[in-house]
Amino acid sequence: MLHTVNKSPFQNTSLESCLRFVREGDVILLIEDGVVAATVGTSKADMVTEAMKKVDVYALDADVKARGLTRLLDGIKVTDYAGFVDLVDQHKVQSWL
Amino acid sequence: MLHTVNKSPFQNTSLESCLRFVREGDVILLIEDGVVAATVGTSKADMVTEAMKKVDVYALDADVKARGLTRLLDGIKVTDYAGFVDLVDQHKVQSWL
Amino acid sequence: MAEELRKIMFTVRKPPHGTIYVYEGLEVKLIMAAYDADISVVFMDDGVYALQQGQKTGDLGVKGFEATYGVLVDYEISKVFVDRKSMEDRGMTVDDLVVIGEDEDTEEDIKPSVVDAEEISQMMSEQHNILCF
Amino acid sequence: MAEELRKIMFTVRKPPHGTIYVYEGLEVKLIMAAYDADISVVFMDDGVYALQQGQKTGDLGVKGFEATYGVLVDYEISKVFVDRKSMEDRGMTVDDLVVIGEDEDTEEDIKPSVVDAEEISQMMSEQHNILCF
Amino acid sequence: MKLAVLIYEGPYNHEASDSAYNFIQAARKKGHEIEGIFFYHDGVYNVTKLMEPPQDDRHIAKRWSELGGEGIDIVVCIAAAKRRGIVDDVLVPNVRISGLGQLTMMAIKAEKLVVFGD
Amino acid sequence: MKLAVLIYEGPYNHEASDSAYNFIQAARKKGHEIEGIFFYHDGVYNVTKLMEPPQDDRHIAKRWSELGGEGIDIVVCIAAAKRRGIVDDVLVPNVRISGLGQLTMMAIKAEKLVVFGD
Repeated sequence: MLHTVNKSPFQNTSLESCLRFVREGDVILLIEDGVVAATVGTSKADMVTEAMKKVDVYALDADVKARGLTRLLDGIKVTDYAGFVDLVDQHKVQSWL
Repeated sequence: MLHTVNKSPFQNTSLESCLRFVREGDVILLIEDGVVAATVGTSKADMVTEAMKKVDVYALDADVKARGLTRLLDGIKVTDYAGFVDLVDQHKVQSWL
Repeated sequence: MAEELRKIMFTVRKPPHGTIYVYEGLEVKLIMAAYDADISVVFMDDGVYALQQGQKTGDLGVKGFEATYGVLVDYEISKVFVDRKSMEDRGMTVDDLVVIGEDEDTEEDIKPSVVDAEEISQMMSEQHNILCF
Repeated sequence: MAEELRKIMFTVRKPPHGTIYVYEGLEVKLIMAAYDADISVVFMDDGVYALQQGQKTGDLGVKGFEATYGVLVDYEISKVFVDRKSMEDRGMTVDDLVVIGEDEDTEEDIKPSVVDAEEISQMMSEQHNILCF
Repeated sequence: MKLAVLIYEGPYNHEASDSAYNFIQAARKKGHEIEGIFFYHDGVYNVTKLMEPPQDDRHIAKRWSELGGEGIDIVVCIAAAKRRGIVDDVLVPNVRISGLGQLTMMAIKAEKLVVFGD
Repeated sequence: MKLAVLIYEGPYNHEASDSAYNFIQAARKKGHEIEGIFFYHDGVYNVTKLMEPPQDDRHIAKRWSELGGEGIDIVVCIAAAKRRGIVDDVLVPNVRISGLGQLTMMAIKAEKLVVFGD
């Protein structure tokens, strides 16, 4: 499964909810405001680092750049819209709006 | 100050943020999806009960009824739109959208 | 066609009334039920509030839609699930939930089925497509 | 008129780009600055991301607005505050913040002032009205 | 008191519009003066006459138009409206499109300002 | 793969519309087929020809119309559109208003469905 998350984990619990349902081999893609979850030194960094032991976590490059984020957690995979399309091609999709 | 909160605390952190800024004598009014914070037995009940030691917490009746909520925390004051108007009349207002 | 029915899942995660997502989402389910598809609906997170009994929207001046849940089974939408932890976190029990139909044989009320996260994850992985509301 | 200037505060709590709230909120500040009012702006919660340096929105295909923050002081909006805890929770420091103007005398860069919750509460209580974005 | 009300979200989609309407009606019943109602962000969609809700549902644009007809100043932000396709031709009667200066005046002149949005 | 894309939020107000557009363009560049684009909830506002964004900004309705002109089926939900004031008269070319049956067909026929919204 590909899980897309588009909300900030500081404001919204959708990433947390998503994490209750991901399984080994699933992939999470952070888009829109969701990309802030990928940064270092935050109060949510441990949660994301822990999640990366189980699943791949991607962040959409265009959204990361738009927010001026430069310090991403080790293990975060940065991808572009083409990569987003490939992820959709490879997995079933659940959008955690 | 009157603080209006219109989001579910299970989904959104706006009530939590609001609680960092309330002061003795302030009032919180839960409206729209925010009223679910007023119910018993939830994972956020302690937070709301704790807050009520410091400030009055109101819930808007029309929104409580619309959601079929019947078991409210001890201390929650239920009010209608007329009461909402009175609260605005008595306080400065911050809307925690 | 001998082709297998497509499995389509609806996930409902937003609370009702604050936005129209849940209500317009319900309209999609009712329409889709008329097509050949294997539909399931999962209420999780604040979506469980959509299933709370006794919603009275009169004082808001808006139409309610709780009654529509009562005919889901009549519309042949009988695979209706609720995430157990979402209910527990919100202090809700099965008693709070609306009835979604009646068993044809026993005439007993049918309620949504309470399931755990693992079961939902398993179902998700078996879908053709998932729509979220 | 000898009347005292009205104090108007803007609270910015949403993250930029995901929705237009922050951007259209900025438009309000710039207009309001032309009127006789005592304006202050407080960035808190995800609103602090609005002040992050180096936002490049080109790949999204949308206009950015980071540069506009650089002229806030020129528009005589110099009471610009950031909630300390919101920054810390997000791993941000003052170094991350955009410059909002230049000191006329010293020519030094001016940055938003980092303040604690109590100070923000106090300021809130002194306002005539508060607009939130 | 003199009240100003800001509405940030579109009709039907978000409860903000209904909350604001119910709040304003309660305030008027208590004899408070409405300094103005200002539609911003997606709020501008509240006053298009093209909306056609189901017959058994409330007609949100008509409700606002009626308030305007009773003398309440209802203003739609021009910048927000333009990018969203709300133009003079589609407005219900008794509301007007104007600039953010109007919002500023409301914020200054009204004793209390309440914001409804997401 | 055959892709269907659902868009739930209005233009400019929410990033959903931009995310969807960028995603669709990337998919087409890779040679994937777009089974259809469906606008629901406030998404219906994406295709009004009345919008007039600032000249240096993207014109969201025009972008969708161009995709429609290139043969992609772009459908606006009639029920959602009616209550929000999106009618045939204000549509940009190359998009059509239809029922939720169209969404159903997309969900069944497309191999993958992606939802963009709030």
